[in-house]
Amino acid sequence: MAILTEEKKDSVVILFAGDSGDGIQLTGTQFTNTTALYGNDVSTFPNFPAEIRAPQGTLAGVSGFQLHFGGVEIDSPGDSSDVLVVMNAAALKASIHELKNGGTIIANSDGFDSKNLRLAKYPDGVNPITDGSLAGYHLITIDVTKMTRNALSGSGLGTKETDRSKNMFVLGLICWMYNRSLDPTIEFLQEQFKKRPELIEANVKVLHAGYNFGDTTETPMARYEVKAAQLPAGTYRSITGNQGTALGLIAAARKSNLDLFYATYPITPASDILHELSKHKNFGVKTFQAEDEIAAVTSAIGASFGGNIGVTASSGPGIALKTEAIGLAVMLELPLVIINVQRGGPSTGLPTKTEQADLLQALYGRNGECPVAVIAAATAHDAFETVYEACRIAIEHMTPVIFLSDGYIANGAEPWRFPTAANLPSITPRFAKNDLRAGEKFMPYGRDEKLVRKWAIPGTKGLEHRVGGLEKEDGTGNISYDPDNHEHMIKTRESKVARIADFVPEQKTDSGAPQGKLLVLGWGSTYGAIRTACRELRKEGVEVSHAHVRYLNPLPKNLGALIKSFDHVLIPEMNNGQLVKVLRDEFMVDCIPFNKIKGIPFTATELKEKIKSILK
Amino acid sequence: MAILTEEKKDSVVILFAGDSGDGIQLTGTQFTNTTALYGNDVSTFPNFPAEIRAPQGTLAGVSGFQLHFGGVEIDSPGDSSDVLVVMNAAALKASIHELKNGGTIIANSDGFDSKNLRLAKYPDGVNPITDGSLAGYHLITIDVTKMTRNALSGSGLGTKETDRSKNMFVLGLICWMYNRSLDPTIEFLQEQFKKRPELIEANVKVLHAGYNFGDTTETPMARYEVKAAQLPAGTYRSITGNQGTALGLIAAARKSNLDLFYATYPITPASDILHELSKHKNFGVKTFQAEDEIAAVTSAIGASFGGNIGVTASSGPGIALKTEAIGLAVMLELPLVIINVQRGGPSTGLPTKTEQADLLQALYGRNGECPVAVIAAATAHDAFETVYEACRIAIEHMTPVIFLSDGYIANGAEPWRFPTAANLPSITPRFAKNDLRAGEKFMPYGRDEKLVRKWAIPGTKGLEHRVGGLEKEDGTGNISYDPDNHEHMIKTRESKVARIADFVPEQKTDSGAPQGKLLVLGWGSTYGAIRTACRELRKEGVEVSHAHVRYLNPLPKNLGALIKSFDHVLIPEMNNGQLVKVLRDEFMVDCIPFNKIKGIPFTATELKEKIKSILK
Amino acid sequence: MDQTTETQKLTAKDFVTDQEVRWCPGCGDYSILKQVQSVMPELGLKREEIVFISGIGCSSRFPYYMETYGMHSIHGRATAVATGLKATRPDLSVWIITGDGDSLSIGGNHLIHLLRRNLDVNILLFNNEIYGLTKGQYSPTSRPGQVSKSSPMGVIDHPFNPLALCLGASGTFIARSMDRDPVHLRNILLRSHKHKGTSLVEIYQNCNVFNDGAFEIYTEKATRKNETLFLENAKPLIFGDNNNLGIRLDGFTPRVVNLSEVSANDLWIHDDRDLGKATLLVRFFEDPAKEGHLPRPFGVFYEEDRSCYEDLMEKQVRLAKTQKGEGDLDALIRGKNTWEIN
Amino acid sequence: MDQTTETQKLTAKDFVTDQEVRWCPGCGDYSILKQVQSVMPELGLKREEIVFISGIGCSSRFPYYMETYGMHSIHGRATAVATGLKATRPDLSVWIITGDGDSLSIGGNHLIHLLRRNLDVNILLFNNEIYGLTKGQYSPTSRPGQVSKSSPMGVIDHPFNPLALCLGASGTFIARSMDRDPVHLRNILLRSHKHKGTSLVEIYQNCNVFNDGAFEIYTEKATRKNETLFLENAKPLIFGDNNNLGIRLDGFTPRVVNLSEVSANDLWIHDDRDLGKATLLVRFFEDPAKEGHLPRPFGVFYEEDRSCYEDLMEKQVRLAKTQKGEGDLDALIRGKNTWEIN
Ligand SMILES: Cc1ncc(C[n+]2csc(CCOP(=O)(O)OP(=O)(O)O)c2C)c(N)n1
Ligand SMILES: Cc1ncc(C[n+]2csc(CCOP(=O)(O)OP(=O)(O)O)c2C)c(N)n1
Ligand code: SF4
Ligand code: SF4
Ligand SMILES: [Mg+2]
Ligand SMILES: [Mg+2]
Repeated sequence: MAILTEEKKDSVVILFAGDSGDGIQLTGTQFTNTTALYGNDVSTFPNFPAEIRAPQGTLAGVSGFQLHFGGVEIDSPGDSSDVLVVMNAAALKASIHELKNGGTIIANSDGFDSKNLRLAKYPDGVNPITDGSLAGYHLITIDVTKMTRNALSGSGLGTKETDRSKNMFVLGLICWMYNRSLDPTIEFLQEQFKKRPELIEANVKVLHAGYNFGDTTETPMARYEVKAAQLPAGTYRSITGNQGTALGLIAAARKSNLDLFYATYPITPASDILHELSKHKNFGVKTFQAEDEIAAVTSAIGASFGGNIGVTASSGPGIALKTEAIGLAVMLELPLVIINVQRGGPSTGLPTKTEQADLLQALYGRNGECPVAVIAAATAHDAFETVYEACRIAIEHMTPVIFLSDGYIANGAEPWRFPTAANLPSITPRFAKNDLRAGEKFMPYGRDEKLVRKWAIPGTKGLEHRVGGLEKEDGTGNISYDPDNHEHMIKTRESKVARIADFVPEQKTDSGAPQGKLLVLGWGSTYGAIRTACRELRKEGVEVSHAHVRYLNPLPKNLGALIKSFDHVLIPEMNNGQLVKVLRDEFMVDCIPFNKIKGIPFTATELKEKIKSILK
Repeated sequence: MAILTEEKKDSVVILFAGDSGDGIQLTGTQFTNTTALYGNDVSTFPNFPAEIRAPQGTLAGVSGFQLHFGGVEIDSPGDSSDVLVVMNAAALKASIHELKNGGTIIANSDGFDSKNLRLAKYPDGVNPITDGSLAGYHLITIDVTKMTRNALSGSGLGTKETDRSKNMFVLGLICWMYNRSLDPTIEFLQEQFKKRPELIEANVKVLHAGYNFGDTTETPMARYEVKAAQLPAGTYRSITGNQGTALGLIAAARKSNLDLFYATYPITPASDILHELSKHKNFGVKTFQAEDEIAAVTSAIGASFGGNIGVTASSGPGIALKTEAIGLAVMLELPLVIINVQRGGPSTGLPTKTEQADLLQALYGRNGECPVAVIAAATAHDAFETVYEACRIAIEHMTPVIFLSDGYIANGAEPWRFPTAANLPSITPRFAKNDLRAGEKFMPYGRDEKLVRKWAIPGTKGLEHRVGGLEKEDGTGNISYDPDNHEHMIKTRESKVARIADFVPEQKTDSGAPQGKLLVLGWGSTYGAIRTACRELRKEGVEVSHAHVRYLNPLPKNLGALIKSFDHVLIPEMNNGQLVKVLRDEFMVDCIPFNKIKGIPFTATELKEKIKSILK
Repeated sequence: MDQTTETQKLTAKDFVTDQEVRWCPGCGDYSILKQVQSVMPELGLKREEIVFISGIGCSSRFPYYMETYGMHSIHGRATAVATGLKATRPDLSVWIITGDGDSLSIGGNHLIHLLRRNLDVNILLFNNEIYGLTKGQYSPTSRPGQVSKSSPMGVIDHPFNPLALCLGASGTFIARSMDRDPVHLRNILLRSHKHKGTSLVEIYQNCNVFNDGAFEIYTEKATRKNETLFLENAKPLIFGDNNNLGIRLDGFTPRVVNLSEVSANDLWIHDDRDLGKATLLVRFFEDPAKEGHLPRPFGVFYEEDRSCYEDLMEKQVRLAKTQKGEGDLDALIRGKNTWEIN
Repeated sequence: MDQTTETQKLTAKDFVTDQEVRWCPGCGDYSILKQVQSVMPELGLKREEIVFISGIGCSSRFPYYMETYGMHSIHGRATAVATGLKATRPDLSVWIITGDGDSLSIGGNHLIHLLRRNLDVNILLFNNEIYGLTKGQYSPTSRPGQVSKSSPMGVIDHPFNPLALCLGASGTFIARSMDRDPVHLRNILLRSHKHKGTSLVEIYQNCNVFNDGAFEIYTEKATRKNETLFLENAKPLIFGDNNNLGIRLDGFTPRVVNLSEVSANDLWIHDDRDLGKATLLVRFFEDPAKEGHLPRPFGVFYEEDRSCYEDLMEKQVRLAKTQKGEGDLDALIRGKNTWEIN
């Protein structure tokens, strides 16, 4: 073998790029699991094309999977990559700017034939992997297709199926580079192709071929050592945001002894929650694919009226359609969880890209004075906890709750030191019982000290009552046009939601001192990048703190105080400045907006520069 | 005759109240026109029950019409009334608190029989018009029913039809009280019953009977002299907000040489705009009653794409359903006017009551960064000018514009010194022509200095192009997933709307000095009450100014400066504090909210007290 | 709410609420309310097992007047709300109250999807061919040329044939009745309750304020016998002043024949289980002004047994539990691949 | 965009845009696009007179590939957008491109209302019985039991019969074709263009990624002859390997008969103007697995002449102008009652 070096590294960023057909997402996911199982901390960023299968070989068809793994804490998929694996010319062209100078390129030479070069729009006669234009990098070209076919010659598989396992060759090679076991992948393949043993055999063969290529090739190649991370002790699994959301919902239903009714209409990037939930009917989960978003939210309201936890999910355009019905739920004072997995907007916008631009819609996007609780997940595994919390608030405070996630959280994977069911906080619905004295009337809108009404569900004898969207008299719930009652009810619904703040934790700083020169205040999926930026800056001796807001309405009671204990507050958002509006209005503090509206996450580098520019 | 006095009065407030079946609205409207024709300034506030026809005689069925008229400037329907006309017991019970101490009550004794008293929920045996409980007022009881029947005995009409003209008796009597001619009403009746001369005769008879009753009765009655007002010279008509809106749309279409396509789905209180417009097809107006609000807004978008001015209207719940499609219009950069005649919310709320609680929905209620222009009418006749302006902005800036009105503006009437068509500002659509040089490609998203693209409508040879809701490359309009282009387009759409501020007037004060202790800053239908309150306070020597914002997005360029030139800024809103949020965020000025959320307008008295409390 | 103990049989009175009924005097809704209240006790259900769900409209005020559970939801969505309720609470008897605007205009989509999914609920469609609550605009069932607040020059929309639409949407129970025929209405209500699946009952309802007399010819002595056709299973289609007229199929076209010329045996025999017959029968929808037009049928046009969505849903849940066992939350959370760090 | 002068006749090429087509290799949408582009020149229209409007979905990408005016609107609303465009621009030839989810799920309401209003537009409904763009959830036309991303245990929704629904919604032109039969598709497209009114063409389209082979039995040599029935006016309903089978109506029920036993004269003769026949014909929708099932018809099921919404709208405008004269803005603004103040 010809090992160039045997470098040690704290962390490595690998970007796999190829045609949607090349199985890039699977390769990335498998290596993620493998290296996570090995004990690395990881963070991933899958980045698909908008088309189902854009024409093969075109730039539009490039599918990417970025993986950041290491022996240190990893909070983001990394700003730029150390290793770039490209299956064809388009992939190289689309991704080369993501590669560090001097980084390694592993290129499938077969993907650089004239056809592919043309499709990638390289000028005639130009071939980047032969014309030396990549001199600045460590270029390794391998004819993966040929290797794969050789490995499977005589396997009796057709070329179509043979070529499908190209990605296993790459995976095998990468496993060699980082000294990772092939077993997790082999197990996966055995599970995946249960019914087709010949495919198990073939893929495993190619996997080994890739690994052995590393051992045997003459091409000089670096081999790296990336130690296991010092993560808190415990049992871990890898999880994406949409998985976390699905599991969080099932867990909340279990712990509250309610049945989960999940009504939705498919939309990117929320659909995978439906796909996941529909696999778990043995938990009593009922998933309902409605005819549209309006039917989704209103059927969820019907289910909540019946004593279930009604949940509905969509992304921006679909949420817009639900806003009228959310108003009804506010009037009915029933539990309802509305999930918005945000994507690039406005309108259809950039469906497969990520953005945080639906916050104001969540807070204000309804007719009339129509307060709902709003909370946002920060990371993939935080989606589990946060949606669980959304259910708790909805059920215990009898109110709609909007849960905000986004495309980046939804699809990104990270290790999760998962909780046990027993350790999850309790959730206690308060059902109305018929304890009326003779002649006493049931008060559907009678309230407790939290201003919360009881849940009187059909089937309960003697509590028959009617609810609806017209203004109602407090207590009786009868329709009322009384002017004072209307104002009273508006204020009551407002206070009911405001008082949730008494039942949620105060805002803590995620890292850094609780006061000082600069607080970076984030919400949602900017968490990882902000955390990395602040950590690295503090290492450099820069004094900066990070706080991340989960509760967007009501805001944590101490948030104003926290903000005011810093000279400056920087608010990075993947939108045109939304949380900053809310805080300026709420606290009259001139927070500094920092916005990126490109459908892709902040990099730690961008944030560090911005922070420095403020502090110098 | 037995005239008690012959008082002179600057202004008088009359409240007509009765059963929905009693023709109260018509009586009020007729006297409004009569006294307006006489030259009074007037302001009215019709207040209907929510039910179509709530059971006769019940409190829920009471229909009210408040009229404020005078020889001085009248800006609001008045805080409390001088004269209360009640057709039955329920009407008295529902309205007595609106009457000034010592005010006059004209009661139809026939409406106080045991049945009516019971329906009005008076305790058994209690009859307010006989038990002296109204001693504090000047009570005049007349058996209007009997009088009417007498007047029509031998007319050959059945009692049902006879009794229907009761309201004419009251109208006649009121005309006598204020010395107003019966002719306008007689003309109206002739027009109204063209096809049924016997009804004309009958109603006119009863009208005279009422008038003569005033002359001849022994009952002591006050007769008042209310001089014509010193309004600016000119020709006047009376107009309601919904009428003004309808006329403004037709005028804008005419002046821009576009055809008006008005697509809507009926909803209170917006429906009357549809009813009015559908009468004017001879202006080329096309009204489309769609199957729902989504079809209404999207068909309007289709019409705008085709080169018409597409307009859609609804109230809160319906607007919620349109928010997704408004986002499409933002992406398409086509003219579109969205009318929201606000009503009590949230959800179905209080459909027949007024409120201003949809401002934040208008500004922020869409997914993604989705800026639209927002402007609001202040009074009935201002609705004409403002909706005209909405059309101008939509057409000249190629953008959706949300026009806010409310139930109070929609149904209230006031005199209007109407403009001539010739004097209306011009509106100039910029249609794209095919002036492409050979081989040159058409740029559907090419922009001028206002950042506005041209309107290339189907039928124009050589400009064939495709538009849609996905993010598009600036210039070409081709779909683009490029990160930088996305941010560029977000900023471009934002600036395009922001630059509208360069083409609208700066914010002026409506009354009072341009700087000082206190500015009362209003928007929408609070105009009249604020104006009255400030005028009266200045008379009392209190230094206070009033400014009223029409342009809510973008805000007038000088608004911040104006606000900052006052020690205090008071923002009265018929909501829970919405404009105040916007201004606090925008200008970091701690404006003082003053909110009333009762489905009814502010009274000048309420405002004066609040203002004083701030200044003392 | 009085605490009637369910031991003593319920009466119509037990379904009356303390809210005063707020429809215009003379509105057809009153008689429908009365019939529904009088039918309820015959269903052998407890009040708490019954839920009335409506949208928005005059008719949709209905739930406030029924002493059961109820929801006055939002415009057009009662069918969708009911879908979520019934899918999760198959034990409840769910009744949907909706108007021609509520169900056929804004609510059209949810209506047709409910019909195809066939949840076991009852839809009472109050058709008054007008928008009542919003004071008189035309609706999707208004007649061509009809003058209304929003159509001063007459309606130009071609109206829906509601039953043809509902049958086209694969409805499993299609019926028509009217406010003015209490006995018929009660019978149809009972049958719609008996039907396992979505029952669609169109009820002609007079709006005496904005569309008075829309159905006069079907309700007034002078005309009704010649204009209405009451459907009874296994009976020939016979109608007319003294049952002198019948319907016969000539080729694919139904024609009115005179019983003096044609024997009853050659007539169309009604069979509400025959989809072919039903598809033609719902087309008896001609303008009564038209010469030789067919009479308007009342009764049950079609009934089909088809499994209900909520049952299939429950079945999958049960199947999943038998196949995978009752879900184990810890196992779910831990997933397939885990690793230890210590 | 090349400046073809309309003097020289247009060709299919003139309708190709500079945008690269982005459907999966092998997708049925390609062939439909090809047929539409090749039919366009035969319509005798200028490119600028043609507008393609779509919703959202793979199929709805269509307008980007047509060198005409076009709008890729939002999900389910193409029909409503087109309504507003056609109502105000009757001079344009409007084509609606929609998928089974776009038109029958979220867009169901606008579809049925467009059909009843009968604006003169063409609807091409790409039915692949799946949600393609969102990567493989079932749709309202998916088969019972079908396994998809959102139905791992099989679909429990009863599917729509799209043509029965559209006919029930009073559609005036109802037809079916498929991606794999270019000649048939072109003919149907031409007829749908000729029809004055809303033309609904359901096109069976293969989604080879998420629902491959859904319509195989209608397209593959081995089965197609026995499973498909091609409709031709005035011709008897005959099909089968060597045209040996026919359809006869027995009572109200259509049955498959063998021509060796039944003479062609006794067969059902197709007449696309006969509503009775059409109502039964759209019910030829049985599961091909079922014993003795009817074949699936392709062609024009029904055509009816009925006035178009946009024409009636224009008519009222003209009538209003003749009755009241062209509107006078000043007169309108001044209204009936005015008074002077000086
Ligand atoms: C989203 C929304 N759009 C419009 C309305 C206004 N609205 C209330 S009821 C109604 C139609 C009523 O007609 P119908 O459904 O036939 O019931 P009816 O009053 O005739 O019984 C309309 C348009 C509303 N409440 N909500
Ligand atoms: C309001 C809204 N809801 C949901 C979506 C997501 N979505 C886009 S296309 C589609 C369905 C596509 O299926 P179909 O209409 O059959 O078209 P196909 O892709 O199969 O051609 C869905 C659910 C959306 N874009 N907008
Ligand atoms: S408006 Fe018509 S439908 Fe509504 S309550 Fe009155 S009569 Fe009945
Ligand atoms: S997903 Fe299916 S329908 Fe969509 S482009 Fe691919 S093959 Fe065609
Ligand atoms: Mg109705
Ligand atoms: Mg599809």
